[in-house]
Amino acid sequence: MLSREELTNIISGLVPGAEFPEGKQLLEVIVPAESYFSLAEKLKSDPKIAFNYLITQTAVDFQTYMTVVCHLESTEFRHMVVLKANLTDRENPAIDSLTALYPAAEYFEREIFDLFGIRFNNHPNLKRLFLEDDYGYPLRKDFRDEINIIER
Amino acid sequence: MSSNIFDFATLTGSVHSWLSGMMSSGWVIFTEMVLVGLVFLLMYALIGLFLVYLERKVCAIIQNRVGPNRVGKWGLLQTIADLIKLLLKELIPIRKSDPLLFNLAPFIVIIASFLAMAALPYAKGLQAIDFNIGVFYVMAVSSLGVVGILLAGWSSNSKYSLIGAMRSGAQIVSYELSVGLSLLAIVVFSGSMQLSTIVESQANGWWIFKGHIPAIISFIVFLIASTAEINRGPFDLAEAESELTAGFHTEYSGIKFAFFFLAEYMNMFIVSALGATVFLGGWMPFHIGEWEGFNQIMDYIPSVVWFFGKTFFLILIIMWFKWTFPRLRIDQLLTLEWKYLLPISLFNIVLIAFLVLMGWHF
Amino acid sequence: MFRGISSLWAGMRITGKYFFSPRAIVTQQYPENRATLKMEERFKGEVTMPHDENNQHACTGCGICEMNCPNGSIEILTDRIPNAEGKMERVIDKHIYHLSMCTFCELCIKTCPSNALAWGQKFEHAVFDRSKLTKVLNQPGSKIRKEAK
Amino acid sequence: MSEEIIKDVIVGENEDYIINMGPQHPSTHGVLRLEVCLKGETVKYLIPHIGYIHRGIEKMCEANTYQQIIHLTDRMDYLSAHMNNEAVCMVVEDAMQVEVPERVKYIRTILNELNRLASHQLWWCAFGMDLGALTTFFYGLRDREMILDIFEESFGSRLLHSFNTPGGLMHDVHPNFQNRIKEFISYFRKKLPEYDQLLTGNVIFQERAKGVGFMSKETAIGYGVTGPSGRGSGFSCDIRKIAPYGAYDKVQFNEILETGGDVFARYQVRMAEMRESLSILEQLVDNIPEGDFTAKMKPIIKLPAGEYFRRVETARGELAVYVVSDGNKSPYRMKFRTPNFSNLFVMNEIAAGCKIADLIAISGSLDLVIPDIDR
Repeated sequence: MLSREELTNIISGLVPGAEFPEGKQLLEVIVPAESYFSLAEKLKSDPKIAFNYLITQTAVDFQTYMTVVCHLESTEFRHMVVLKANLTDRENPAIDSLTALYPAAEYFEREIFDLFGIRFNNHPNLKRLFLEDDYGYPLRKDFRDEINIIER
Repeated sequence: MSSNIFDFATLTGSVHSWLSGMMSSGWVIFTEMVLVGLVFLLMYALIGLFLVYLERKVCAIIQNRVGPNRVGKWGLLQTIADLIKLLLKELIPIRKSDPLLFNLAPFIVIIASFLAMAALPYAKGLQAIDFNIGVFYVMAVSSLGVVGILLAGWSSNSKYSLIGAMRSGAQIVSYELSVGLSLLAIVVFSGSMQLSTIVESQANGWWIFKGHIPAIISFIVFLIASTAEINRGPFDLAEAESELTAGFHTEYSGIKFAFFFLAEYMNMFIVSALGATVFLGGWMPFHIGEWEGFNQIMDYIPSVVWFFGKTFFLILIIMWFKWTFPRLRIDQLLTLEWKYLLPISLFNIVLIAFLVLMGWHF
Repeated sequence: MFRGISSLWAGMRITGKYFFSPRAIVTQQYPENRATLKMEERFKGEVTMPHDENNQHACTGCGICEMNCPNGSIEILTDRIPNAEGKMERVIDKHIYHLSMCTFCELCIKTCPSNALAWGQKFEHAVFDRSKLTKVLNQPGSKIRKEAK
Repeated sequence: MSEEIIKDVIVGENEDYIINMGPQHPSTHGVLRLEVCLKGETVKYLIPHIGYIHRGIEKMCEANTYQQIIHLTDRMDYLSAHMNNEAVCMVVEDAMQVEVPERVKYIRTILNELNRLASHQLWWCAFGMDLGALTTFFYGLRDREMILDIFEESFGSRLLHSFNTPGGLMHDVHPNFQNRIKEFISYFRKKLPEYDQLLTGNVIFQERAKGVGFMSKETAIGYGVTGPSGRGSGFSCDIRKIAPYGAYDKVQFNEILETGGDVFARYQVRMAEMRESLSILEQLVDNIPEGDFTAKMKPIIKLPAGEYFRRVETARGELAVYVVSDGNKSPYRMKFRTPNFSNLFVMNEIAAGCKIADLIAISGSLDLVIPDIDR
């Protein structure tokens, strides 16, 4: 198990432009959307860190931008990292898919697409998972459903 | 034979002579046929209803439950209530099904089980037709049922039904062989295919005791194969409810479903009765060699009680199987038949032929 | 193969054992045993408002239970009546409880500052009309219990 | 007529025989639809369709306070309701930096293990029933009833007991609690061998389970299959060991690992976990320390702005809760990583090429709870 500083040093050498916000519960890496896939690939393939287990992948809508969040763990060393990428384009957000690296990502990404409307490039089967095709994206903060959601 | 106090031949003979005194011989035959038909119809319904009740009670007790207990004393009228409910239910027509075959299938299944009942010896002198090829006849007509099952599965235009029917076809066709060969073992022993002769040959001891180990082997093979042939657990693949919802009768409702249901239970009765007749001496009482006093007491129990006692003993064993074992997979089912049961029973036949030739059986 | 047969026999012994021991039956014959049926004291049947012998309850109508209920199954209608000194005082008119929406999370009972609510033991709630599941918890004519000062 | 039937049965031109297992099917244990493509009896591929009972719990959380969220988590994986509650409670406690009393930790751990036992018993009986051994269903439920009675006595409800609250428990446990657990342990220790004799040792069952639905360790990690299903493939994923919470660091227990990767290995893991749970219960039940049943919490909980993440081990695998708070009394975004969601989607990978009957065995061995997938 590597300490937080060691991990930070290794990861910062992997891709340019990675930020490491301070004061978080877990080690976080914020990368530009372009280098999101390449960092994930390196995180998985680097034998020193070997983040081979995608715990969960989700997204958060921060009104002005959306963030894709991946929690990665190494089953060998038991350290965790949170991989984040910010998407500023709310109209047509898109990011690379991690399905090629982690098969589990296929359905996590379909769920994110379903609930947030974030498109994943190179996804093998990007269809909505729960909802109908013409439904809105309910986990976005600007989603309004007058019939079913009663505001308190 | 000393046990002629409960001979039904006297009863049937007196009915025959009474009828002959009233009408011409052609009419007598006709009236007797109608009478026998009515008696069988009544018996069929009663045994079927009772078996359904018995099954529910047995499985309930095995599973630490109470079972039916609301309708009538100990729930005895429950199956009758169910029957009324089934009669009143809507017969749902299936879109794009073949209506003729769809409606015909339950009747084929139920007629097949009906026909087999005719040849069974229920008690001393109580047998509708005593064919000289009785074993062969029962085997033949009881395997007609598979035609009905295949038709039901195919014509109901449902994918689950089709898979269930195909499974059932493969299963029954294969297990027919083992049932036949295991019955053949006793035919070789007794030298006759006539059911009454087979029963008579067991007056001094049942074949399962007289026939050494080969008879026991063929009895076990018969028990397994006949359980498979009547589509009961652990061989109930044709209607495996966790896989195919209900298999070939998924799409049936109301009385047509009831026919399948009843036929299944009657088939269970028929194979048990056949097994009891062939292996356990039919209506013959239990005798032990030289114990005259003991044999006398056994003779006082009516032959019809012996027959039904043995049959229900076998039925209970079959039920016990069903409520204990998990279900087999289709390839394992066929492996069991073709790789184990069939070679064993073929070898067993050779062994029995040798035994009989040497005269080593009792 | 022999091991296989003995394993089958082991299973049949278990079921056979239970077949011959009907004492092991565990079924509860529910409608018949209603008289002897004893519910646990903490059983969550429905939310009730206990009233004492003077038809008094402890609810002040503060609305905390309404606020804490996650599904909006509680509605409180308050009234203003003049008290002894002539001032208008807020009292409860109706404490409406929608049993059909309740998820039995216990938050209303837990957060009530005056312990006015409690669990009831009744669990047979089946009715023909959904509107019958909307209950008024305070009994007609009931008053708030005045603490001895 | 007959051509019409055949044309209707055979879908498409490539002669794929597609059957829809579900949404109402006896062996999917809920409203799940599996689109299964068959060749004869062999499964070519299958596509799971979910969302029939999606309730939007994550969206509902955004409008509820943290105390109110607890009762929503009950309804995700209803068979491990207690663990789900605890996950949310622990996230809140972490964020507020509240130290819960030792007594609470012990009781929560005991309840976790009881809940795990109840869940595994239900799995055992449903699994037996999937394979056609109908009697297992009643024996399992009979024994589960004792646990549910313990729950009912202490929490007032049997299945969805929102007994945890941020900072502790709703009430103290019932005075009979310890005695009844001891009674249950001695009873269930006698009944567990019966489970083995009835099903585990049965040659038909072993034939059905061994070598079926093989899942390699890489597949398990790649798809994120956790819990007993993952541990059956040798994927060491027991959060109770990796990051001990509650009183798990005070008890001796083993992480059950099997390397078989087939249905039988997953079965063995769960059976062994039942024994392990019993031994954990035995170690804890007499040592519950005295103390408060809840820590001091403010009536309105406001999490400091930030992100919090916590994992617990439920009966089916790893439940992770990810909370983004903006400092208000309800979360800004709450994400539940539910174990069954990941466990379901490995099915296409491991079920391809097996028979329909094996498909049932596989879905039974993964122990799916559909509301947990749909949330």
